[in-house]
Amino acid sequence: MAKFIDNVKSFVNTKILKKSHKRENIESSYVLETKALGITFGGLKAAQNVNLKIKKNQIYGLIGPNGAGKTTVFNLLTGVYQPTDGEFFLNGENLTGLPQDKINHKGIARTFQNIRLFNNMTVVRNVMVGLANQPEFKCNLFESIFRLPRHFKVEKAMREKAKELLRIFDLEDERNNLACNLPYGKQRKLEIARALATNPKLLLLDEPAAGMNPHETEDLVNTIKIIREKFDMTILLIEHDMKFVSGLCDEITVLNFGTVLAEGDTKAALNNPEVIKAYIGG
Amino acid sequence: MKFLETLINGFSIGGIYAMIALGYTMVYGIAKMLNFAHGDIIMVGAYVIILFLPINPVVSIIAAIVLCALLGITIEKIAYKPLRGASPLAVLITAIGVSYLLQSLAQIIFGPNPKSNNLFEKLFPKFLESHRGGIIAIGSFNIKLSTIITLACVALVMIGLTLFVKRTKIGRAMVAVSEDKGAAQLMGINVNKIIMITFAIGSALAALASTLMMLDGQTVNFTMGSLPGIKAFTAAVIGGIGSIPGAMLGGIVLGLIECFAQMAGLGDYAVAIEFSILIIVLLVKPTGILGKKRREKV
Amino acid sequence: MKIRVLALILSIVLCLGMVGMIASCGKTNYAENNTKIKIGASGPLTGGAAMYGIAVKNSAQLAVDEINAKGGLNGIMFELVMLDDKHDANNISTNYASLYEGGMQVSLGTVTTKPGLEFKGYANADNVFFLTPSATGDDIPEFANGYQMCFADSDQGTASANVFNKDYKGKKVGIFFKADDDYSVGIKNNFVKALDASFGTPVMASFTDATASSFTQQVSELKDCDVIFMPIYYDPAALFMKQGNGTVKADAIYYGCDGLDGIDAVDGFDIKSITQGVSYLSHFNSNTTEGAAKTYIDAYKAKYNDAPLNQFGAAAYDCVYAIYDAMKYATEKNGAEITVTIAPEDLCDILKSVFDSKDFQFRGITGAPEEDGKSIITWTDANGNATNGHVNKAPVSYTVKEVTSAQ
Amino acid sequence: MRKFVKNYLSYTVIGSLAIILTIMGAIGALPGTTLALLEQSAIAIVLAVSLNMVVGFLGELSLGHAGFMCIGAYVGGKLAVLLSSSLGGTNILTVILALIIGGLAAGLCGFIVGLPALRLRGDYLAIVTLAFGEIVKNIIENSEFFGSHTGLRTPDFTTNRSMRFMLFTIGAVVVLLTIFVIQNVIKSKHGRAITAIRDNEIAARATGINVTKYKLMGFVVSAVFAGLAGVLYSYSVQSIQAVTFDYNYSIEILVIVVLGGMTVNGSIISAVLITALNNILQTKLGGNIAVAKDLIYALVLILLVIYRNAPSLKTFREKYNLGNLWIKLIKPKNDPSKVGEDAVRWDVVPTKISMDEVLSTDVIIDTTGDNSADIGERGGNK
Repeated sequence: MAKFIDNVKSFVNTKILKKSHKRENIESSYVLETKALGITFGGLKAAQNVNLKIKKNQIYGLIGPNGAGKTTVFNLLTGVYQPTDGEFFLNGENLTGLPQDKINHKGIARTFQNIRLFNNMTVVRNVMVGLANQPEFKCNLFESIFRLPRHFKVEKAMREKAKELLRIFDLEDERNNLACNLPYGKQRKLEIARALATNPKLLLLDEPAAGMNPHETEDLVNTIKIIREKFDMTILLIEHDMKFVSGLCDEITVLNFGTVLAEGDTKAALNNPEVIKAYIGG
Repeated sequence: MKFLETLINGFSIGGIYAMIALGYTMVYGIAKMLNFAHGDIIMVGAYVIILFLPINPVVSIIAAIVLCALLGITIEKIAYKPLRGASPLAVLITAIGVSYLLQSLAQIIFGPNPKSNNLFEKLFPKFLESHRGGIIAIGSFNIKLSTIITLACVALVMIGLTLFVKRTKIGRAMVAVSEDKGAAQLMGINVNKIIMITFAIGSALAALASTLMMLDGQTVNFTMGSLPGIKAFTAAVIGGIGSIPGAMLGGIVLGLIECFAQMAGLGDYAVAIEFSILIIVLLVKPTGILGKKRREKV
Repeated sequence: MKIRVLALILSIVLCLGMVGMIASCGKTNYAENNTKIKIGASGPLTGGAAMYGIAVKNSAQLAVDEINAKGGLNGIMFELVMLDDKHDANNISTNYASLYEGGMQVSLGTVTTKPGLEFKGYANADNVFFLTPSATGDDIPEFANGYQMCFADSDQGTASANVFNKDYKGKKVGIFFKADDDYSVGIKNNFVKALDASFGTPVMASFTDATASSFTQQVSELKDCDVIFMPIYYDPAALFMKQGNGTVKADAIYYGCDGLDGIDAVDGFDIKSITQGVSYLSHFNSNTTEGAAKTYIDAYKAKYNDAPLNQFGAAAYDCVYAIYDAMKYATEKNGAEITVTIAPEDLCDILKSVFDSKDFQFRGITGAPEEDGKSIITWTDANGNATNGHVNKAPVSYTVKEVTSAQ
Repeated sequence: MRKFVKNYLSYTVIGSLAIILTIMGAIGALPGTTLALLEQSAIAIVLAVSLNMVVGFLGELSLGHAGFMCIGAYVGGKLAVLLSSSLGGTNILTVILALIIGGLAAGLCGFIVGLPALRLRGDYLAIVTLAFGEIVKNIIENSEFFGSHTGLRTPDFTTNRSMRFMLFTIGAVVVLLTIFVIQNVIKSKHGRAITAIRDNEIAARATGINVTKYKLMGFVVSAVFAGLAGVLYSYSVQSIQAVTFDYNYSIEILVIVVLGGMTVNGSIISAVLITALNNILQTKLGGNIAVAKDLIYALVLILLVIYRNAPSLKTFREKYNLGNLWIKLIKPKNDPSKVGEDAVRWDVVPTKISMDEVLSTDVIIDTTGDNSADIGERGGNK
């Protein structure tokens, strides 16, 4: 019963009074900067004191054993969870506490560990969903319903843009297939394409190489490099495959049990004895 | 005094709702379907009792439980099993179809006349001689024997179900199927058998509910099931659908709301009050009072 | 290119269909191919109110069969066509159109009030005569072509209140009604209006379709009343009485309206098991043992065994006979010509003039019986003026059972 | 050609039928049975297409669609009653005003019902919509303003023989408007956002879709058209009775939508077929065999759903399928693996109505409280 009353209280606080955070921006030379970011689930510290500093155009790795809190950090950065401690900044702008769609508008896009596509929509439409919030594709409901010229113009432009994106990922031929009918590797690529369509400043990739064969992985490494160059993108990724990480990332942060174990240059961090211990055990 | 009386009345009606909701929630928790035909199984149970009542009241109750369990299994085999793995909406629509089917069959077989019953009189003839109307007077206030039986039955069934689910092999298999059908199958559980058993139990509980309704004096006709069906759905959701104690709690809450609305002279608005409370409960606690949250991992 | 071809084909097909349909229409008297006079009706044959509709259907069929067996109207036979409306007004537009275009010449309207409110408008537009057995709403005979065999709600409420004012002076009155039923609410409102001020405010308890499974709480509310007025149908009343036994005052009296008829015939409900008295004001008692009503009941039971038998059916039986008698009266006294293919509007005018005339007295089985066992039923008031379709017959207060002395 | 069939066939067919039937109605060539069927079909189409917006495209189960219709019918009907002394109850201006006001009132209620949808999932939302419908019905039937139990007497077209075809014509216009608006919403970026939420809400949020806005939009659009159907209904009956709009009515509409395969064109076809089926059963099976019609309807329902959805009948379906036959006839060159752009998978009804509550015996209330990671719950957070 007491718990029920607590529920009522929190409902009133969050839904009715809408207590909001005060957000102060900072001067920052980093694309992403987190300050003592952390979250607690009913006593369990899923992530704490995470301080990331990611420079522009960098590929940054977030690694750690299972349950280390990597995906939790992603969820914090995209607003899936609201952090209980700390703040994070995108190009100096404080995004802590914003809802997910607003964070995405500000410039953080992500993919998911277990692929989350819009399965009953065609490939090209998946990407067009991502494009919808671009200022150049603005078209309100009224214009869409009554099919004013702008609707057709925007739709055409969006489709072209989507095709262009798909071409980069070699998915153009599949564009009219349902997303769920794609093979696994292509589904991964489509997810990245959709994230890129939202025109992010920072791209978060959650285990992009999971479940891929070596050939596909190699292909993926190239794709990510192309993304960085072509879109001038900053990328933060989670990965287990050490070869993949060391071949791709400029810098990494190693997490274990929700805390930072090591960070900095990829080679140095991977050779850190703490890290080796955490991975090999003992 | 009036308050106490209303409270007792609320418990007596709520107990019946709770019994229906228990069966409903069992089927929901495992077969993952809104069984709109659950209420109509109650109706079938009631007719079976009426049919067998001239022989012996106890026999009629047992016959109702057995036949309803068999009916539940049959319906599951014919109407729901072919749709396993299909969209829940498709199953929902077949359940509605089954409900229509049972109702029209009942009208064809038993006719449209409402049938009252004397199950209570037949079960407790001696008691009725000493207590007019089956009422026990404690001091200045009266309680019906049927109310006591209802509450005792519901409590027993709830405890029994809880123990069954927690302690027995089949019960634990049920929880496993409920959590994850695929994984349960891999662990060697015969999912089809478990779902069949669930339907048998759920339908047997429906028969038990019809017994309680008839002890309370309920008139039997072929549409008697649709109202309890929707009430059970409401009760199960208030309590947290899938939760066995929640179903009982939800049923009793519903009964209390109804009776207190009546007491306050708002009987005409009973439905609006009931459902408004439901909405408020769900807004505060989106999974019902005792419902479990299922987290979606991102 | 293809689009044009498709559009062309489509429009040609549609035009052909249109021409065909226009060619086939243009007839106005749908009854011109009839071989029997068609009596149309709509009522609940399935769903929760089926027992009323089925009683009407059976009884009307019984009357039609009897009339035909006797040679019909100078050799003209009758036929009953009844469609199911599930007590839902939505089904009336289909039912009415289907009946009318199927050759209906005269109608029994609907069994219940809600669908009847739709039916009357259609019947008025086509000028079809209808005499409803049991749609009690005050507005049902609104138009000139609508007549009732049953008492209207307001009449029943007022008449019941008069009984109370006379017989139950000084007693504590309670009312148990169905809050989402216009029949029940209509009677209740008129009852309260006509009830003597000395009674004070009656204790009210109500139920709706959504709270009809148990009346325990309503029993608690009404347990101190001496007389409980129940303008409801017999099946919920039986539940209330059963649940109230032992809680409601042992010497209380339940008093109802015509809906309560049948209370002593509910399967499995032994009315003697309760101590309270039960009376109702109605036009028919389905357990009567005398008069023409008895003949009807015996014939009904012989033909339909244990199908629903209640005042709805009796009224329907009377309706068919009233229409038959009126036709007979018209041909014999007014010299009207009634053929088997008569257009409904022509038949309507003939019947209206008969029903509105003070000389036409129908002798039926509903209402207080005279010495010959039949009651006098007219649609004119004491002064001989037409009552706009409201029935004029003597109600009877039936006592189903007296108060049993407490054990 | 394919594009024409997809986009304009329904307009063409309904539009040309409407024009021809209106002419026939105006010269009195249509019998009442046909008119009744046409009116009912028009109302059923509007209801089905609008419910499909929520069930098919937004992917939420709604059992309270009749509630919106109820609001539309009563508000529009009452307005027509109020205007009948000045403008005339069946004046075309009154009809348009009633449609607008009735639709807006229903839309407002759609907004209110949409709010819990942000917080609740699947079946919990379903019961809230059901509750909404019942609350509306209960309040209206106790309200003197709306005529309480005897119903609200409204102006109607149906008892005026020479004007009756007008109702069908207005109905056809509303049907076309409904299809036009809903198809255009769906086939735009807004519609894509709505279907994206249906397919994967979490991904939709991460892709920058304002879930709150689009869910509410779905509910409001759907409710507005249900309200229009209500106003049409109020013109097709002489008095509106609240008891009509109970949850059984909502379920009937849901049945139409599901049998229609949750697409716009499917809903239209299924609405017409189900209405016609009911109509035929009702008029052909009267008297002693009336009870058989429920039996037939129930069997048709069960067999149809099993045939269309049973996973074990998949190969059978693919072999003997009218839809495929149609495709073979009109577009033989197309590769069957390529699916049209708005098409959804046929064997899987795309909805997020998943019923995944676990059977439990615990009485301990969830310990993680509101900080938990439950995604479905965070909807309204801002």
